[in-house]
Amino acid sequence: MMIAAARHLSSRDVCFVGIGAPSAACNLARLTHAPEITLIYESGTLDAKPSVLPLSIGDPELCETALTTVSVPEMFAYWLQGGRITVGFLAAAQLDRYGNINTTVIGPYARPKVRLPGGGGAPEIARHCGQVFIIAPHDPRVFVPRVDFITSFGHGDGGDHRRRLGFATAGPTLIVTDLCLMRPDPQTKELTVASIHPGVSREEIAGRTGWPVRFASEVEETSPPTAHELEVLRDLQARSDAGSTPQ
Amino acid sequence: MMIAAARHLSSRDVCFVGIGAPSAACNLARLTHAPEITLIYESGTLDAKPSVLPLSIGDPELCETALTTVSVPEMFAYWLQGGRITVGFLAAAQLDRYGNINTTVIGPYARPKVRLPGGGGAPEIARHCGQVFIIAPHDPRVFVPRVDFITSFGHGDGGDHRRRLGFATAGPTLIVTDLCLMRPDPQTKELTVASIHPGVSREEIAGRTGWPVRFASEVEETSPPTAHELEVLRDLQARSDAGSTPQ
Amino acid sequence: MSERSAARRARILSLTDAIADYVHDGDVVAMEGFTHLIPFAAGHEVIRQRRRGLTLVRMTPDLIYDQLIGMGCARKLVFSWGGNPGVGSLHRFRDAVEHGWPHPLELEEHSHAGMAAAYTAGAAGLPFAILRGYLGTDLAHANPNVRVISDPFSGEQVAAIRAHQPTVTIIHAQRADRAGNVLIEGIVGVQKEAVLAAKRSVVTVEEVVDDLRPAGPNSVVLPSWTVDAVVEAPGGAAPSYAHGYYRRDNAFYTAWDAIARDRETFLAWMNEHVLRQAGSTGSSSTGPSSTGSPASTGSQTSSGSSPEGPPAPRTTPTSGRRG
Amino acid sequence: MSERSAARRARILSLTDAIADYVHDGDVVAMEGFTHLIPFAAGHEVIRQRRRGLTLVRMTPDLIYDQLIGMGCARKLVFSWGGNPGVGSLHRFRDAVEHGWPHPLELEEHSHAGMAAAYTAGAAGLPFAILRGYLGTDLAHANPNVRVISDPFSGEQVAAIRAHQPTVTIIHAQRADRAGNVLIEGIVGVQKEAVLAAKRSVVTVEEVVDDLRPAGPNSVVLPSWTVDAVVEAPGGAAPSYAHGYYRRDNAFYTAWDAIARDRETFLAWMNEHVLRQAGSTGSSSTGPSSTGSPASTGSQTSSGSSPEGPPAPRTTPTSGRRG
Repeated sequence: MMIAAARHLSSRDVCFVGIGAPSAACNLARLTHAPEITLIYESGTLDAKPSVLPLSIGDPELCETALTTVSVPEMFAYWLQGGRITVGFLAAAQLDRYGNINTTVIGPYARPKVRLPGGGGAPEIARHCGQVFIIAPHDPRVFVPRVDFITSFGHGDGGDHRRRLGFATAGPTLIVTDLCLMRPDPQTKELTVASIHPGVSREEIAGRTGWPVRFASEVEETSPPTAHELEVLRDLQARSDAGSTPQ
Repeated sequence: MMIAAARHLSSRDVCFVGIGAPSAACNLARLTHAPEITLIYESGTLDAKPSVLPLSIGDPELCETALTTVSVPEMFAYWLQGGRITVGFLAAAQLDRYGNINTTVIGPYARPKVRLPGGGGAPEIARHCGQVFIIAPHDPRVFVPRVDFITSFGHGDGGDHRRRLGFATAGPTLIVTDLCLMRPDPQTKELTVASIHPGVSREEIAGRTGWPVRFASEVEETSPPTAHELEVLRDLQARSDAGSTPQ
Repeated sequence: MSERSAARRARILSLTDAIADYVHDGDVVAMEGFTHLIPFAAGHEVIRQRRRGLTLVRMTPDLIYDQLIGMGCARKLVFSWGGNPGVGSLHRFRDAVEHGWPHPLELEEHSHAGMAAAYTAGAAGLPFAILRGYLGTDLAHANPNVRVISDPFSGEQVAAIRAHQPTVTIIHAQRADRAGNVLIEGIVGVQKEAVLAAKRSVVTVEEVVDDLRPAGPNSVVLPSWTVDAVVEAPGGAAPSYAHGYYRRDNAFYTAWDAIARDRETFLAWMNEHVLRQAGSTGSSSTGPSSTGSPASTGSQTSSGSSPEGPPAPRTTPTSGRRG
Repeated sequence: MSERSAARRARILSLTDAIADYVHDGDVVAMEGFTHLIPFAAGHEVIRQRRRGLTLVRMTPDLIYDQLIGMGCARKLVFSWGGNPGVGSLHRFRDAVEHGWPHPLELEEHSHAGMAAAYTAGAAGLPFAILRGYLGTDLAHANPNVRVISDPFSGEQVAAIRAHQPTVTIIHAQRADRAGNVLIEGIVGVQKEAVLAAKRSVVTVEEVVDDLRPAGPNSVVLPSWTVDAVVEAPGGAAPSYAHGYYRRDNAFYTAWDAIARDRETFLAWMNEHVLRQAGSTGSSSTGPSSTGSPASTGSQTSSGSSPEGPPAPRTTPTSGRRG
């Protein structure tokens, strides 16, 4: 998933990076085909160049390798809301067919079955980044027809819903799962399978998606990871595991 | 005027300082009876301790001797509007009987006879500082019945006008002129002579005030400058004149 | 903010005295530090002094609020992301929300941008903040302190958020000087705004020094007259980190998942590692304090009895974290 | 702010090319620097390139806008304090407002707090800013970009100010690195906000270096991808000052009073010290440039003809300065 996401980044991107898969994908891109990519972590570090993958968004590695560090209010006001970020990454506990994300509750808000962590930076990442990449496991509990709570607005009810709310940004443009890549249909904005990973069947994808999933008219096969991509990713993860040992 | 103003400051004050007489008064207080006084210049310097009097509010002397320097938006938002300043100083091109200040225009705004510099920090100093000291030459062109333009709100139409607008601060509490000290009447808020400088007559004050000026029931005589006050002030000004020579 | 209209100077106090003097039952308490400089030592002292009915405010509740909630100090939580960063759930937070243990927990939920804006408004003496956010999300409906207003020039709709004005803000910083001026370096987070928005503030520091300088390029200085109490509490941010002093104890964050998952395990751990520790240092997160002064414990901390609550099933793990 | 949705990198250009490429007739131009780092060299190049119809935005117009106004570049001024700091009036500004010479000058007048808030809103992508201000003053009536709105929670009235969104912001900074990242140290003013609020930006610097670090504790870094052009212009803030490089030329500020008081004296001075100077350096305020490249002058600066205007009486001095 990280490698597939990394391939969609370029040196011209300014990425708002979360911890975990997004951080791995962005740093993989930086260490392979996008050396000039700009990474921003919501803790306030601009142009961070970590050599190990941070466990939290506020790890000292980020601040020490950054061009500069700004306060959290400034990060959200001047940098994110200011419209300076080209790509934001989000995870999802639930994701619906129009790319709306729930990370707040499973069940009703007042009496939740499962209380999830909540929105954090996600609601405004979803609104203000030029486009949003979503990384999620392809599981029917995640890919649901309708989310229990809209934490982060994707394409709403589909179509031109974002435009009608006055949002100038594209919203979710790429969903990376362990089975495939999905993209919103240009008209309806329904998430549609665009590329299938090697060895995965259409039936498997359909079976693990909570709505009758559609496939693009021309579906590609995702190219397998190259030896170089795998090597860089393994190196990065090895350094990170070493670095996160208690000291 | 500077010495009289300095005497009304204490070590517990946090002063928002302008250049000229206010800066001299505050630093005189700091170097005599109020060593712990906190001086803030609107260019962003907190706890500045200049050894020479700056010619402009942004002189490097201020930044170099300050505890820290903040941005101009932060200064006006967190520090002034945040209600952290106990005393602000203002000058006036026109000052009316209720302490309203004009530094914008003489004549009508659209076709001014004299275009003055404008408000700068003054409108919010007048609103947000715990109290305001005004330093002005006692001249009938300055002490006018009604200002041509309210740049900075003093006591408005008098009485409880500030309260009615929701202002929690005291507004102008002391006016220092070359002839006397004035204070607002506790009820009407009309500026009233509270202390007369040595050798000055009531007639002279009345003749140089543009409205029928009132005297407090008990008018004091301002104590003359002490030798120590004069010496400190002369030292400060001598160092400043030397420092402002082109280099 | 008339309480601030005369200059004050920070007092340098013991942790026990600072919490006793400035944190009271029912207060709105903000403890900030965005992954960095989280004021664990002070939070532990609040637990030891058995404060109750607190409204806890914090962008990322993290382990410290998990502990305060689990120990029954909180009535309400104002927050934007309640997970264990990089690990998963905060089980005590979940147990309080899902099962009301040890008390029901009222929630006021924001996004990070909304929390940051609310602190900024509080610091700036404004009654509310505006931001382009919340529109289209269910957060706007779940939080009565979020409204929609119109730009008077264009008519565009923007969100208005009521300002945060905590009764007391508690933060941890690297250093203070003897006059009580405070220095924060590294990732500076929202601490300046949280302190300036509050009526009172307590700052624990790694060390009290003669001279704050030289400060690095990313630094924040809080003048003494914006702070009520400064407490020397070396290690007071552990298991989070203090830039220039010690690193984040990632292993402890991972271990917390198992400790906090079960009520009894949690209570036993808190009893051993927090309640029995002295109040004058902060290095109590992973073992007995080596520098604490046992003598300072007695007056404020009646030892032992754990918060009561109904038995409940173990909560289930969740995939709902975001990076 | 969709123009910023793809990353750009600053280009390192000559002053002549930077102004030619990024400042056009009719633009809304902000030149910031609060008493410190005032971009005189760039302002002089705008004068040499004879831009017309500009809306000039700046908290404290200072001598640089006195010069631009007197040379006929401005249609409108957006400002909060138009004096010569510590000296008195800006005579060219007054002559334009009082007598329409060389052109009538439309005014949009704020307080400092209002200007700072309007830049902040622009930088934050908000359509307007709110502040507790203007209430009770005549400024609120004189400026259509100030409105009163109500706090949706308490009903309290606050001022709303339309955001500043300059077409181009020009600032001077101490250093840039070769990638175009910019460093400002000392009194940092409102430059970060002014750059981030603008569609385009030009930064002149004392020097272009290999490595920006180490920066002092009061520093602002603007990443290369927030800036369009970086220009090496040593001395480019004179006669204001550049912290760490040179001091303020207080004598020149005092001397300007006599130079600017009379139209002919002013025009003669500008002709000698600005129009005839090269565009590639900034050290032209008090005498001929010693480092300029005459070869770079020709294409953009047709020499000589001074702005025309009706004769008018000498303006009178005023006591209306505030400290």
